[in-house]
Amino acid sequence: MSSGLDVLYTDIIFEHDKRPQNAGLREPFHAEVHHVNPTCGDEITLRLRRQPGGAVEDISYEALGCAMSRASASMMSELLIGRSLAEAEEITVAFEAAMSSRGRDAGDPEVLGDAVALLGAAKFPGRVKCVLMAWKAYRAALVEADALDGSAG
Amino acid sequence: MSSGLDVLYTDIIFEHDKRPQNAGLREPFHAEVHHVNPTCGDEITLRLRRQPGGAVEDISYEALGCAMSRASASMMSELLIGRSLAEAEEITVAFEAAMSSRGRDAGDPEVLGDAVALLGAAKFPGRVKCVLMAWKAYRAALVEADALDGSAG
Amino acid sequence: MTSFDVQRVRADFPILQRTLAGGEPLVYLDAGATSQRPQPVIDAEVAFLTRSNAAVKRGAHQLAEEATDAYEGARARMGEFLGAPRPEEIVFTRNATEALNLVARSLGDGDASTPDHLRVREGDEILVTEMEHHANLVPWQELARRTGARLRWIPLTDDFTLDLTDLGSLLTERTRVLALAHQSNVLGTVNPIGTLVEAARAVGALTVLDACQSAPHMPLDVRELGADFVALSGHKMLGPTGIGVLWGRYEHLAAMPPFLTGGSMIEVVHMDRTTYAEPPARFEAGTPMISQAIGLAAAADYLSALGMEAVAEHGGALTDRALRGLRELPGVRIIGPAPGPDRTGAVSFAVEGRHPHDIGQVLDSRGIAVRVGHHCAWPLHRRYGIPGTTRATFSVHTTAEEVDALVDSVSYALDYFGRFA
Amino acid sequence: MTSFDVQRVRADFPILQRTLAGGEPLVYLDAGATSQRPQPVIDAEVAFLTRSNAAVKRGAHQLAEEATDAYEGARARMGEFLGAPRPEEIVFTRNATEALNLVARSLGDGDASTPDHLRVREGDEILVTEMEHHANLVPWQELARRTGARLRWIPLTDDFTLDLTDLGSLLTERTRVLALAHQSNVLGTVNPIGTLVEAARAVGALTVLDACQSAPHMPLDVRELGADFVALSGHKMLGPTGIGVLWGRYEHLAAMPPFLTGGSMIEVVHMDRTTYAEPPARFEAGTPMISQAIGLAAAADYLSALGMEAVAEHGGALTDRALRGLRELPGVRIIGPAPGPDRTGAVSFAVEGRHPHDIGQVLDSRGIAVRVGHHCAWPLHRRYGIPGTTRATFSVHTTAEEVDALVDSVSYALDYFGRFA
Ligand SMILES: Cc1ncc(COP(=O)(O)O)c(C=O)c1O
Ligand SMILES: Cc1ncc(COP(=O)(O)O)c(C=O)c1O
Repeated sequence: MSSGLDVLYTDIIFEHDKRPQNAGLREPFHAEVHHVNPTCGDEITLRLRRQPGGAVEDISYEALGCAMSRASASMMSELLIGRSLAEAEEITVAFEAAMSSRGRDAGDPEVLGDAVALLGAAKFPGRVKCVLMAWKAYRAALVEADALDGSAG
Repeated sequence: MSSGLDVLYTDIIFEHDKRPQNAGLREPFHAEVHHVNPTCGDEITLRLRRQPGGAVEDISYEALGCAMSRASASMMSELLIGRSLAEAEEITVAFEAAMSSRGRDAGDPEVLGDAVALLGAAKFPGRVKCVLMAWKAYRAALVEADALDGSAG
Repeated sequence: MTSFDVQRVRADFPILQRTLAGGEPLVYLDAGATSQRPQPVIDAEVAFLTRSNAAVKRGAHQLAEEATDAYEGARARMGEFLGAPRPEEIVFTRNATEALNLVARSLGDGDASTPDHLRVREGDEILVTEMEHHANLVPWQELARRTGARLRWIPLTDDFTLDLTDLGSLLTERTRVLALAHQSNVLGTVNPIGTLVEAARAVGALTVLDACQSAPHMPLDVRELGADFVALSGHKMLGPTGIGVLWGRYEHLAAMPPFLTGGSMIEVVHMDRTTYAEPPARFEAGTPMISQAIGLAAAADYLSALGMEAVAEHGGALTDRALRGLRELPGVRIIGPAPGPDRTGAVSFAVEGRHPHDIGQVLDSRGIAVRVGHHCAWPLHRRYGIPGTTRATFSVHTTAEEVDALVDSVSYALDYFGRFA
Repeated sequence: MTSFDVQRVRADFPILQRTLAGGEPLVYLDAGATSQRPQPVIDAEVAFLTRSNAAVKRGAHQLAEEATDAYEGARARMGEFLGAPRPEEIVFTRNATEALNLVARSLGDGDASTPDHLRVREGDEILVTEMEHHANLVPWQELARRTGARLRWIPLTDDFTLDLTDLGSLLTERTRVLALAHQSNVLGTVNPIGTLVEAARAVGALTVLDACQSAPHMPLDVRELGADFVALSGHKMLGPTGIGVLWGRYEHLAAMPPFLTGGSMIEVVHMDRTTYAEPPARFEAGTPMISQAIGLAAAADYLSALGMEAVAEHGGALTDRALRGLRELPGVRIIGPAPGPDRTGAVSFAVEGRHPHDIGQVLDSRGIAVRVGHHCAWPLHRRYGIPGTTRATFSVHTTAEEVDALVDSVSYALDYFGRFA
């Protein structure tokens, strides 16, 4: 009866929900964005700091939302911090594609690490937005940081 | 096949349509109103002259519309001119009631004269408005004349 | 306790026969978002479409006459259902949201020829409440922005009712409009309309009532309510989507400027100027929602056949049962008043340390459809310091067993998430 | 001549089985007012209602997800049908009238944050045509009145086409909007959209196209048309009443202020301020016309299965046949261009000395349903010195025999009234 549930709520999701990685807003940062999910009222404030060479130096955030959305922010930050922009882009694209596949694309654990656990939500269209919010916020912060320093992304 | 038609278009209707009684706008008058039927664009301009004692001295008009609406204006003027306001009211009420009865009330020829011929339209809801336009214009002119001379109707 | 046979009612709702992905029966507790349609409502629309479908008020042919009769008959029926003195006071809109927008726009669009009490201008005030659905808040914010009027609101108490302590300073000679919900779609609270309408009238303000949630749940009579405008949605009272009703006092409607403009609402059109028809035509631009009006009238018939008093009793009993069950569960906080006569239809709650989305997901896995989030009443949720709630809403087909299944499943959800605590 | 089997198509329309009061079969030549619905459109709505009906974009439960998929699927389908680059460019409205009102209101509601080309202000000009349906005229009159802009219009020639002689002085740097019909609902004339869109773009004006009459009759591709906005009604293209479509370029929609406000179109709501969602959500306030959108998508599927090229050919052939038959009758004056490629779908005519209402009555007595009057295009009729016309319009189920019956019956009407002459 709750088989569908267990696809969604795995132990690793709850670990991240309880003990979110990289949570809290830190200085310095190059861009800060605030995103909301208008249907459920979830919110995230996310800050991005980049290295001069272009790598993701830090992602810090404050997330208000369901277990899935909070775990997603935590996993994303873990996955992207320290990556080159190109690597981060590759991961983000792969994650978004799998998340929008309605479960057809199971995701590559080599690329996505813990975040494959989030893909259980891909079969629940109502939850996809919860999971993607943090990733969209990262993208938006990237665009903003680019705009601020005038370098094309 | 055209039985329904012959209820509507009787010889007397066409007589009034071809040779409308009291048509043309005349002076003097106490009130003039202009009515339109917004769905079909039919129009009537109607003038009312009352006697000091309160009788309908003259109704003159210019009517643009279908055979039914033109015949109706003609018959109404014939019927009401020369009546006391009370008689005119009685006729108007009786006519409006029969016209809104969907054919259940066949109308009293003693009261309505030629205008009973108009009642064929009572079974055609789309045509009721055509027929009633002239009568509504008369009512409106009455209200306006009252308003102008300050005497309550 | 319920004077109609709920099992017989259930047989009228074809969707209740379906099962969900895991084979569970459907327990539909989301009627507050949109209700399900009984077969007679579906049949009424299909019968019209396969027999008399035509444009209304325009054609001179037989079908057009039948269609016009059916459409105007639906208007008359809705007038009766709401106790309207005249059928011409019923304006069909696309939903309650549009009905409320119509009033808000029209009150801002008047000119020198419009009576003062039907115009909102700079310096005027508009009063709403903190419990409003966005549909009865944002249009008033926009009216205030467009006109320079000031928007004020009646706050909420910790007991989930309107806080009328400062009503005297909120509702003043400057107030042109008081817009409020008859019943809150989150709290279930039924507001003291009589008192408020009287207070508004005393200062010369219009009252606009959002009856979306009360219309499906209790007998409504616009004369008794005493408001100037009442808005509701068809799809929340067993009728089709795409149709709502604005009831308004005829003398107001007759003096208000139009909102949507186009065909069928005109008197005379020239290239450079237009005059407008009398109500209700003035407010029904273009081809109306014909079959939907007919479906809505069939829904009113269906409810009337059950009897709105009986419907209200049924809803009240279910609400009590749900409240009594849920409030026993650890960590569950009911967002709404204690059981009582002025609270019905909706039961919303928050769970300590758990987001409503997660609770709703567990309920869904057991076939129980509820709504989670802010339910388009974001300020209300902010007022109580929560991002959202889980909300169960009831309809004529809801059984006591379904309410018990809800309580059980919330309990199950607490256990489910408890294992990770 | 028609590449689909009209008799098979007729079998899909249940209403065509009915007979009228005198036992006559129904000859429905009023599709231009509202079309009839084929069984697959009715079935699509009923299947949705009895299986997946729920509020869209709000619930986290299975039904809500199915309903959202169905509704957004309908949007995607309509996007495809119209050749829209993105499904988000499809906004569902209650009818074409509301779609046009949406654009006209929004263009008047902007503030300093709105791009100049999406704002109409004092001193600006709005250009329409003398053949417009009231739905594409009155909203622009009202916009002009509210903003102080000037309304101008392209006149008509004696040949029933747009008179473009003075276009250069009508369409200038001051023109912000050119709003016109793709096809006239009275004349049948198809306007030279390519030329006009280009001329409008050259002066920086937006083009708003009323495609109500063309959408059911010919292939439409918004990219080819090149306009900025296109409006149409579901009920004229075999779909439900209560639903219309506004297509708009995404970059415009994304920069325009909302029209109706309320639930589902917001981003964040506070008591005193609100921010709005991206399109299309920004323009779809409240619970949408869910089952109606699904019905409309089914109608698009039905038309696509016949093939819009074939549909256009069929309509063209019927139009030719009707014109050739009617113009032979004494005293009959065709109000519309001679047969040709840029004229289809509607055949309107006036009869010397006879009011259209009387003609329509005779046709009705023979089972032929046409429309009479000014067809919501009063200025057009005034231009040609007539109070109204009798109009026959065709659909995919119309046969050559029905067109012949129309011609015969008009001839009969001439005789019928002739006996009193
Ligand atoms: C050309 C044209 N524009 C607009 C409309 C208005 O459509 P609706 O009444 O569905 O809004 C119509 C139909 O009445 C039409 O024929
Ligand atoms: C109290 C209340 N007001 C207004 C609305 C808006 O109704 P609709 O979305 O049908 O316009 C709703 C439902 O969503 C509601 O519950």
